[in-house]
Amino acid sequence: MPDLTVKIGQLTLKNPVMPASGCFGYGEEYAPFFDLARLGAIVVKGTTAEPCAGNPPVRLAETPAGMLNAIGLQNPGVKAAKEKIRALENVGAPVIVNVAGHSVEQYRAVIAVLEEVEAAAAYEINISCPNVKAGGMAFGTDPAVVSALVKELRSLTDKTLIIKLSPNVTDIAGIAKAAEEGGADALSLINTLLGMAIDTHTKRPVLANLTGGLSGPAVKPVALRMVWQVTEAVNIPVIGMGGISSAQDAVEFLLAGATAVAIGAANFVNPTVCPETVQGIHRYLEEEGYSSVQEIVGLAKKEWQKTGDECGCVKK
Amino acid sequence: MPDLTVKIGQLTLKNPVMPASGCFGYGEEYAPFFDLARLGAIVVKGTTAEPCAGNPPVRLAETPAGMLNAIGLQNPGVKAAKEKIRALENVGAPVIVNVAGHSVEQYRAVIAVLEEVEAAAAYEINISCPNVKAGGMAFGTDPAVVSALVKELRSLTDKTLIIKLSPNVTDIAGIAKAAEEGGADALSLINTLLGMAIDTHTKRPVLANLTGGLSGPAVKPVALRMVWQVTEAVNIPVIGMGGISSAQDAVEFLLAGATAVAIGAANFVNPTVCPETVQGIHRYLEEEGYSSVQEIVGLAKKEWQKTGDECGCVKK
Amino acid sequence: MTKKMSLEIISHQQVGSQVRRLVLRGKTGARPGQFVQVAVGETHDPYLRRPISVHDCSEDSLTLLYRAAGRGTTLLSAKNAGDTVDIVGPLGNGFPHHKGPAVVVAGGIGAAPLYYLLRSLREAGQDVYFFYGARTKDELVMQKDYENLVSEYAEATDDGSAGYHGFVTELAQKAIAQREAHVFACGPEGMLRQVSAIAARYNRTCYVSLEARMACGVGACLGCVVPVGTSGEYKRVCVDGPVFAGREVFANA
Amino acid sequence: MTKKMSLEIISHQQVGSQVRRLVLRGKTGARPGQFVQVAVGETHDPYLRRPISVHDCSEDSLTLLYRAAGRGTTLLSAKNAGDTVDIVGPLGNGFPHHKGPAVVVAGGIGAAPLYYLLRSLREAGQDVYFFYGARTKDELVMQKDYENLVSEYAEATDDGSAGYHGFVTELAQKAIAQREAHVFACGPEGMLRQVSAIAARYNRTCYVSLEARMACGVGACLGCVVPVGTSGEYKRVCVDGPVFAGREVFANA
Ligand SMILES: Cc1cc2nc3c(=O)[nH]c(=O)nc-3n(C[C@H](O)[C@H](O)[C@H](O)COP(=O)(O)OP(=O)(O)OC[C@H]3O[C@@H](n4cnc5c(N)ncnc54)[C@H](O)[C@@H]3O)c2cc1C
Ligand SMILES: Cc1cc2nc3c(=O)[nH]c(=O)nc-3n(C[C@H](O)[C@H](O)[C@H](O)COP(=O)(O)OP(=O)(O)OC[C@H]3O[C@@H](n4cnc5c(N)ncnc54)[C@H](O)[C@@H]3O)c2cc1C
Ligand SMILES: Cc1cc2nc3c(=O)[nH]c(=O)nc-3n(C[C@H](O)[C@H](O)[C@H](O)COP(=O)(O)O)c2cc1C
Ligand SMILES: Cc1cc2nc3c(=O)[nH]c(=O)nc-3n(C[C@H](O)[C@H](O)[C@H](O)COP(=O)(O)O)c2cc1C
Ligand code: FES
Ligand code: FES
Repeated sequence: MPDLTVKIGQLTLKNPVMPASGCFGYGEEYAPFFDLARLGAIVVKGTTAEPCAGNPPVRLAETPAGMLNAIGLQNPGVKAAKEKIRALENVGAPVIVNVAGHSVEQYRAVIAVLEEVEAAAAYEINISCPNVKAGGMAFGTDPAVVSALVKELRSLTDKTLIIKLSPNVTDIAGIAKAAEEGGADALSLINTLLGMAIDTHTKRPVLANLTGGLSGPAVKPVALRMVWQVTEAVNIPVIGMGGISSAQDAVEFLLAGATAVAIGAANFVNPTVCPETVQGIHRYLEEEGYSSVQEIVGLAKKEWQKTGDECGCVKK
Repeated sequence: MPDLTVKIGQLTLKNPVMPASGCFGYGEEYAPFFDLARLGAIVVKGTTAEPCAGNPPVRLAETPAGMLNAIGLQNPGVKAAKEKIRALENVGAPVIVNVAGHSVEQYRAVIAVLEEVEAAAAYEINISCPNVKAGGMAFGTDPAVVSALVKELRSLTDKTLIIKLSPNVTDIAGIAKAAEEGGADALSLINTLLGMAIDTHTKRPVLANLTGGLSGPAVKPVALRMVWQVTEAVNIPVIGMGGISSAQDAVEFLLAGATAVAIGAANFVNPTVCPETVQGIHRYLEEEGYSSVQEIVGLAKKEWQKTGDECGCVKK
Repeated sequence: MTKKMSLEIISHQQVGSQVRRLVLRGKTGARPGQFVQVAVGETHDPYLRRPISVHDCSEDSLTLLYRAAGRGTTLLSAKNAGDTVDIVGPLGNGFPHHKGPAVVVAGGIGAAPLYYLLRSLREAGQDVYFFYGARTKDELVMQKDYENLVSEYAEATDDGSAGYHGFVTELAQKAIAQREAHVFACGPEGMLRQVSAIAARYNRTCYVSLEARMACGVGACLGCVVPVGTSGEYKRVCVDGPVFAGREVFANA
Repeated sequence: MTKKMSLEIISHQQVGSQVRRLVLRGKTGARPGQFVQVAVGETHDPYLRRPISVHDCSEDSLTLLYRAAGRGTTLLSAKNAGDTVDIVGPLGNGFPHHKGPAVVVAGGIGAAPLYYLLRSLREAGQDVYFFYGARTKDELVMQKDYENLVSEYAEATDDGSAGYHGFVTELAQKAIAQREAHVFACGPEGMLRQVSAIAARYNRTCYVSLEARMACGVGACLGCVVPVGTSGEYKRVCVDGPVFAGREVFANA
C-alpha cells in the first residue's frame, strides 16, 4: 500500500489529487458521480467580495484538445459562498477557497469573512485577475506587486496561503520567487493561457468577452515546463495543473516537481477523472515499486542530466 | 477572381500563404508535392553565422494536438545556406531568410553575407534565440533590447526586415511596438511556446534539450489572441502563424488582423497544406463575396463591439 | 440518477439528409426534455462532449436524433451498431407536467426532444396540437412518427417545399389563439422568442427548450448561461434548464 | 515518386498478439527498406503521422506490418477493409543492392521491412540466411512466410520459448563468421549495434535500418537525426536513412 499523503502548508492531504478552481462548482455537482471524500482536497470556485454576475454569453469555445472559457468570476460573493463552503464541512476532504479580486482591498475583504469559517481550510489566491489600479494588467505579472500582495494577505491569516500563478508572463520563476518571499505556503500553477477564437461565418470573435482562458490537454506541455522551472526556483510545495486528464498526466507533473495536482477541464469530459487519477497514481507507485508518492516528486529532475545546452551552437 | 495579393514591406506576394521557418527546409523537400511557385513566399530555415550542429536527439515529442521540437538551429551556416537560397532564385516565389543568432554580431554577420544575395528578398529575424550576453534570456523578451537590435539591423539593410516575435512574454504588444519603433517593416508571430514532455516509464524528460517549442493546433488560440493584440498596437503588417492547418484557420488569422499567414507543423501532417490553404482562402472570398483578401484583413475587429469588460464585475 | 455510462449501439440510421437516429441499449430513467452529454470520439480532439436531447426513452433503450453538422457530430455518425457510446446523463430539468391540451411547436432539429414529450402527453391521454416547421422539406424528418401521436398535425416550410408556406409560428399563432392550452416549443432562438411572445399575448403558460454551448453539462463550469429576467442575472441552461418558462428568458416577450 | 495518397484497405488482419498486417490497394513503387508516413486518425489528436516500413509491395498493393502498441497505432488498428488510409510515401533510401549471399538479422517487429528485402533477394537468386529473434515466442509472427523465402532460417528467443535460447546476435555471429556475405539488420538499437560490431570484426558490409521519432518524414524538420561518425555531425533518418552503413552510425562498432 503506497502512501499517497502529501503536505501543502498546514494541510495533510490523503492523496495529491484535487479538482481545479472553477471546474468543480462547490462540489455538489460532482457528488452524484463519486464520494467527494476520495479527493485530496476540494477547491471551490473563485470567490469575490461582492456577488459577480460574470461575463455575458458566449462564454465557451472548443479548441483543438482544449477549450476557452470567459466565465468572468461569476460567483455569489463571499457572504453567500460562506454557506456553500460550510456545507462541505463534513464531506471528508479539506476545502481550499479560491479568492479573486481586482484590488488588494477586495482580496482582503474575502479573507476577512472566511477567517471565521472553519471549513475554509486554505486560501488559493488567484492573481490572474485584472488589477484595476494597474490599468487592468493582471496582478500576477509583476514580481513587486505579487510580493506586496502576498505580504499583505499573509499578515491577515494563519491559514495555509496558496498563490495561484498566471502563465501569461515572461518569467514565471521570478513571479514564483516573489510569492515565496511574500510568505506564501505553496504555489499553484498554471492558470489559463490567454487565448481567442474567431468564427469565420459571423466574422466575429466567438467569446462575448473577446479573449478567454485556454485550458485542457493542449496546454499541458507549457504547464509542465512551468512547474519544472518553478520547482527549481522555490522551496515551497507546488500544486501542478494544466491539461491533466489521466493518472499518467498527473504522474508527469509529480515527476516534474509538483507535490500535488489539480484537474480542471477534464472533469467536464470525464466526471470521474479525479478518483480515477487517484487510483492510477496508486497503481503506478505499486507497479514501479515506490512506497510513497513523495518518492516520485521531482524524480525527473534527479534522473535528468542535460546533455546539451539551450541550443547546440550557443557558445557562452 | 478575388485578388489574393498582399504587401509585406517591399514584397508583393501573389497570395498571403507561406510556410513557416524551420518547417519547410529550403523548399526542395516539398517540391515533389506541389509547384513551389504556388506559395506567396518561401521562408527558409533559421540561418546562423557559423554552421550549427543543433541539439542531440531526442528532438521531437508529440503532444495533444501539437508537437514539441528542440532542433536547436541546426543549419549549415550562412555561407553554405547562401547556395541553397540561390538555388531558389527562379522558383517563382520570393525567399524570406530566417536569421538567428546569440549576439548582435552574429545577426550582423548573417546579414552581411546575404546582402549580396539577390535571391534573399527579405529577412525574418528570429528574436526568440537565447541572448548570450543577457545570460541566455531570449532577445525577444525585453522591449529595450528588441528596439536596439532592430535599429542596428535596420541600419545594415534596405531589404524588407521582418521581426519574428516570441510568444513567451507578458506583454506581446509592448515588444511589437519596440520592434516597430526600431524600424521593422513587418512582424511575424508567433514563434513556439516553451514546453516540456516527461516520459513516465523512463521518468526523464523526453527531449534531450529538456524544453522544446510547442506548435500545432494546440497553440492556435494563443497565437490568434496575440495577432489581435499586436495588430491593435502597431501599424506595420503582421504575418500570423501558430497552429494553422486549413484555410479556415488561415482566415481566422486574417480576420484577426494578419496581412499574411505562415504554416508550420501542419506541413508535416499534410505536405500539400500550403497550396490547399491558398485555394481555400480563394474559395472563402468568392463564397462570401469579397473581391480581395485585403478586405477581410482585420475584419473581425470592425465587426466586433466588446459587450462586457474584462471581467463582468470589474468596476474601474 | 445522473451517471457516466457506456452504452451499446442497437441501431444507428440515417433518417434525413444530415440527420441520424441513434438507439442505445441501457436504462437511463430519462424524462422528456432532458438531455445527455455524448462523447463523440476517443481522443482529445474534439475535446468536449456534445449535448443531445433525449428523443425517446424506454425501460432498456435511449434514442437520440441529431444533425451531423460539425466536426464532433460527424465523428459520432461514423459509429456502428455494436460499438459503444459513452454518455453522461440524464441531465437537465425536462418539461414540467401539466394537465390538459398542449400546443407543441418544433423548428428543425428542435423537434428531437419533442417526440418523447408527445409520446408522454399521448400516454397521459392529453390532446396535442403539433406544428412542425423547417426551412425546407429536407429538414423535416420522421414526420409520420410525430403525426401518429397527435390530435392535430401541420407542417410549415420557409420556402413552401412542404406544408404551409411560411413560418411555423404563423400556424402556431392560430392554434394558441384558439385553444386554451399549454405551449411547448423547441427550435431556433428567434422562433422560441416569437412563440413566447404569442403565448404571453394569449396568457398561456409556455415552455421553451434552449440551446447553449456547454462544457460540463452538470452546472459546475458556468459556461452555458442565459440572461434571465431583466436584472442582468444569469441561469445555467444545463441544470436550471434546458427548459425555461418563455417569460423568464425572453423578458420582453 | 513520393506522394500523398489515400489508399483503400484490402485487408487488415491480426497476425500476432499485438501485430497487424495491413494491405492497401495502390501503386507506390516502393523499394525494400523504404517506409511510409501513415495518418492514424482524422483529427488533430494524435497529431503526427506514424512511420511504418514497407513490409511488401506489388504493382497494385502495399503491405504494412505493425505493432499496435501506442495511441496512434491502436487507433489505426480500428480501421476496416473498405476504409481508406492516408499515407505519404514511399520515403527513405531503402536497402542498397548488392550481389551475393546475405545474412539478414531481425529483432522483433524489426522483421517487418526485411520481408520485402528477402523477397527481392530471393527473386534475384541470392542466397539468404535469415535469423529471427524476439524476447518471447509470441513476438515472432508470420515465421513461415519468412522461412519459405530463405536458404537458412533460425529463430532465437531471449526466454527460450521458441528456437535458440539466447540472443539472435549469437546465431548471427556464427553465420557472419562462416559466410562471405553482406549483412542486413533491423531491430532494437542494442541488437543493431552488436550486429554492426560483429560485421565489422569479420569485415562484412553491414546495413542497419534505424528508427527515430519523426515529424515530416521528408527531411524538412531535422527532427529525426542520429549522430554519425565521431565528428558530432547529424544525419536525418528519414531521408539519409533509414538504412545506414553500420559503421557510420555505430562509430565504435
Ligand atoms: C440541451 C441541448 C440539447 C440539444 N439537443 C440536440 C438534439 O437532440 N439534436 C441535435 O441535433 N442537436 C441538439 N443540440 C445541439 C447540439 O448540441 C449541437 O448541434 C452540437 O453540439 C454541435 O456539435 P458539432 O460537433 O456538430 O459542431 P462543432 O462545430 O464541432 O461544435 C463545436 C462546439 O460548439 C458547440 N456547439 C455548436 N453548435 C451548438 C449548438 N447549436 N448548441 C450547443 N452547442 C453547440 C459544440 O457542442 C462544441 O462544443 C442540443 C443542444 C443543447 C444545448
Ligand atoms: C523508418 C521507420 C520504420 C518503422 N517501421 C515500423 C514497422 O514496419 N512496423 C512497426 O510496428 N513499427 C515501425 N516503426 C516504429 C513505429 O513508427 C512506432 O512504433 C510508432 O510510431 C509508434 O506509434 P504509436 O502510436 O504506437 O505510439 P505513441 O506512443 O502514440 O507514439 C507517440 C509518438 O512517438 C513516436 N514513436 C513512438 N515510438 C516510436 C518508435 N519506435 N519509432 C519512431 N517513432 C516512435 C510516434 O511516431 C509518435 O510521434 C518504424 C519507425 C521508423 C522510424
Ligand atoms: C470553466 C473554468 C473556470 C475557471 N475558473 C477559475 C477560477 O474561478 N479561479 C481560478 O483560479 N482558476 C479558474 N480556472 C482555471 C483552472 O482552475 C485551471 O487553473 C486551468 O483550467 C488549467 O487546468 P486544466 O487544463 O486542467 O483545466 C477555470 C478554468 C475553467 C476551465
Ligand atoms: C521543427 C520546427 C522547426 C522550427 N524552426 C524555426 C526556425 O529555425 N526559426 C524560426 O523562427 N522558427 C522556427 N520554428 C517555428 C515556426 O516557424 C512557427 O513559428 C511555429 O512552429 C508556429 O507555427 P505552427 O504552429 O504552424 O508550427 C520551427 C518550428 C518547428 C515545428
Ligand atoms: S455546461 Fe457547465 S454549467 Fe452548464
Ligand atoms: S522527420 Fe523531419 S527531417 Fe526527418
